[in-house]
Amino acid sequence: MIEFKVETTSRGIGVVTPVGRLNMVSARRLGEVVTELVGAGTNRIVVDMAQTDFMDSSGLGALIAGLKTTRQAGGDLRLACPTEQIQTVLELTNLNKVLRPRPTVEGAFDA
Amino acid sequence: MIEFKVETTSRGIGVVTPVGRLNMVSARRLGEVVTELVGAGTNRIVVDMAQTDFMDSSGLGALIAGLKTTRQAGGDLRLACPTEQIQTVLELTNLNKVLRPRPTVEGAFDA
Amino acid sequence: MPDDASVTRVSLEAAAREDSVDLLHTLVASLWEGSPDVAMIDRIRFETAVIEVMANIVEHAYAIDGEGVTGRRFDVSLLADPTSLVATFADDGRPCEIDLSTVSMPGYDAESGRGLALASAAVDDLAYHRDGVINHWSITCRRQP
Amino acid sequence: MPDDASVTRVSLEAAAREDSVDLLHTLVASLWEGSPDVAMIDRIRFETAVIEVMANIVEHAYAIDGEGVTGRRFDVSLLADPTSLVATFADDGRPCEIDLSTVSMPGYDAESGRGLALASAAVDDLAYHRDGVINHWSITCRRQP
Ligand SMILES: Nc1ncnc2c1ncn2[C@@H]1O[C@H](COP(=O)(O)OP(=O)(O)O)[C@@H](O)[C@H]1O
Ligand SMILES: Nc1ncnc2c1ncn2[C@@H]1O[C@H](COP(=O)(O)OP(=O)(O)O)[C@@H](O)[C@H]1O
Repeated sequence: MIEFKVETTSRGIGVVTPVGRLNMVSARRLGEVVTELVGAGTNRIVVDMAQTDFMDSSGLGALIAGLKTTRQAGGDLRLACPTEQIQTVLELTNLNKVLRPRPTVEGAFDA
Repeated sequence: MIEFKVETTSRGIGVVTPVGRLNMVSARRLGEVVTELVGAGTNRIVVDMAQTDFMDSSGLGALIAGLKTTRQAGGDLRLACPTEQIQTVLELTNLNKVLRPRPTVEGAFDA
Repeated sequence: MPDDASVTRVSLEAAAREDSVDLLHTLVASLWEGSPDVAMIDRIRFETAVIEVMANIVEHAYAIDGEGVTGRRFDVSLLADPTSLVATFADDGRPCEIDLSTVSMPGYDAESGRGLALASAAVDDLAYHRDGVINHWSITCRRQP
Repeated sequence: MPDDASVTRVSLEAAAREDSVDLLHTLVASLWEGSPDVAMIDRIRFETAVIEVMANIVEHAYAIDGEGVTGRRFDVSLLADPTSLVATFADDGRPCEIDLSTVSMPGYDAESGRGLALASAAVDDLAYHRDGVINHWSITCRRQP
């Protein structure tokens, strides 16, 4: 039910696009993808949520883990383009400040 | 649950592609599409079934009606690229002779 | 809850309308998600019969009601176990006046009348009975070994 | 069959496994097909809570069983009527030892522990009780007028 697309931009930013649902099965794999990118030297990562149909609390957990992994390496993890379900989940869990969603993937590291 | 794509080839053959399910709701619209094409002078029609996920007996009825409409106008209606469900339905209803499926849209009127 | 880990049952109660057919397709999809080992040919046979019976309920059992009448209901339960696929329908529409044992495929140029013949040909058993004011349909498909 | 034309109920009995979560998403989709007028925000609140409870059942109620144990089952029933959305779950797993009234959202850097707090925050009511060897969860979401 999920596929992860991974790209690195010319500015050295990793873009991870989960396509499908981010739940207890797929959240683990998101954690692995982030760890691999950081291990390969990419410590600024955008997670593009435009095609993530649904996210549950384990998806949130994987995003928080990814935030810590990137920050420990001197980088950061940012969310872009959340769907309405994902915005709702961020609000209900009070994580919309720490995982403040950005309107575009391109501009996610501009401020 | 359905969309019909309609094209006319350079050889003057109408190609109708039902995308989705052909059932009691959508079968009527297939009948209308065929009637419109024949009314506009296109009496050779291929129905490309490659993207038709499912067909029930009303879909079959619409194909038979289309076959009659095109033949009355001196043309013919041919099926191409049926999925396994559609092949099964054609066999179970003994219509695989009168609606003999062709392997390609391009070659559907070659023999 | 049944004991067997390899049994999946999904069911549905809803208004009997034309778009109930699409709803039932989605329900069938959830049956396959719960029982992913069912062979493609068995899925095809079962879903074809299930959708024909649903269409019959919407078309015939409610046909006389006309536009103004609402509130007609049906329920359906779909079961997959290691040996068979079973569907049971109930609805409060008009009785079915057709004898399933005499249903046959119409001629090749017929534009309708194939629904129950196709359902019956697709599966191992198709049965109907009326109990009080309720129509009951059941479909059984033995899975390939 | 209930009388009200605008009630849809779908239900499911299956093995409690990780992929039951995907199956339940499909079942929720069939609920919306049967009740297409449910507002997006109510769909989101309800589906979010339903999936969290399902994940809790798979993760906690069966956690102690280990790899070799199979046969754990659950059932769930989802209902949409004009005023509310209701889900009821039953499973034969271990009892839930958490007091829902004290569930709170963990700190922002926690990597887990948000499941039931999120479910509870999403809907109007989340309840649990144990009856004999069966766990019962229920979720109620009042629809926006
Ligand atoms: N539930 C029913 N009640 C009364 N007559 C029916 C019923 N179902 C089918 N019939 C009649 O039996 C014939 C075959 O119907 P069926 O197999 O459902 O095909 P179709 O849906 O194309 O009419 C038709 O003449 C139809 O009117
Ligand atoms: N069904 C349960 N039985 C026992 N403990 C539970 C149960 N559900 C949750 N807990 C405990 O309550 C806390 C919060 O759990 P939960 O909200 O489900 O989040 P998570 O799924 O991320 O652990 C955890 O410490 C968990 O171990």
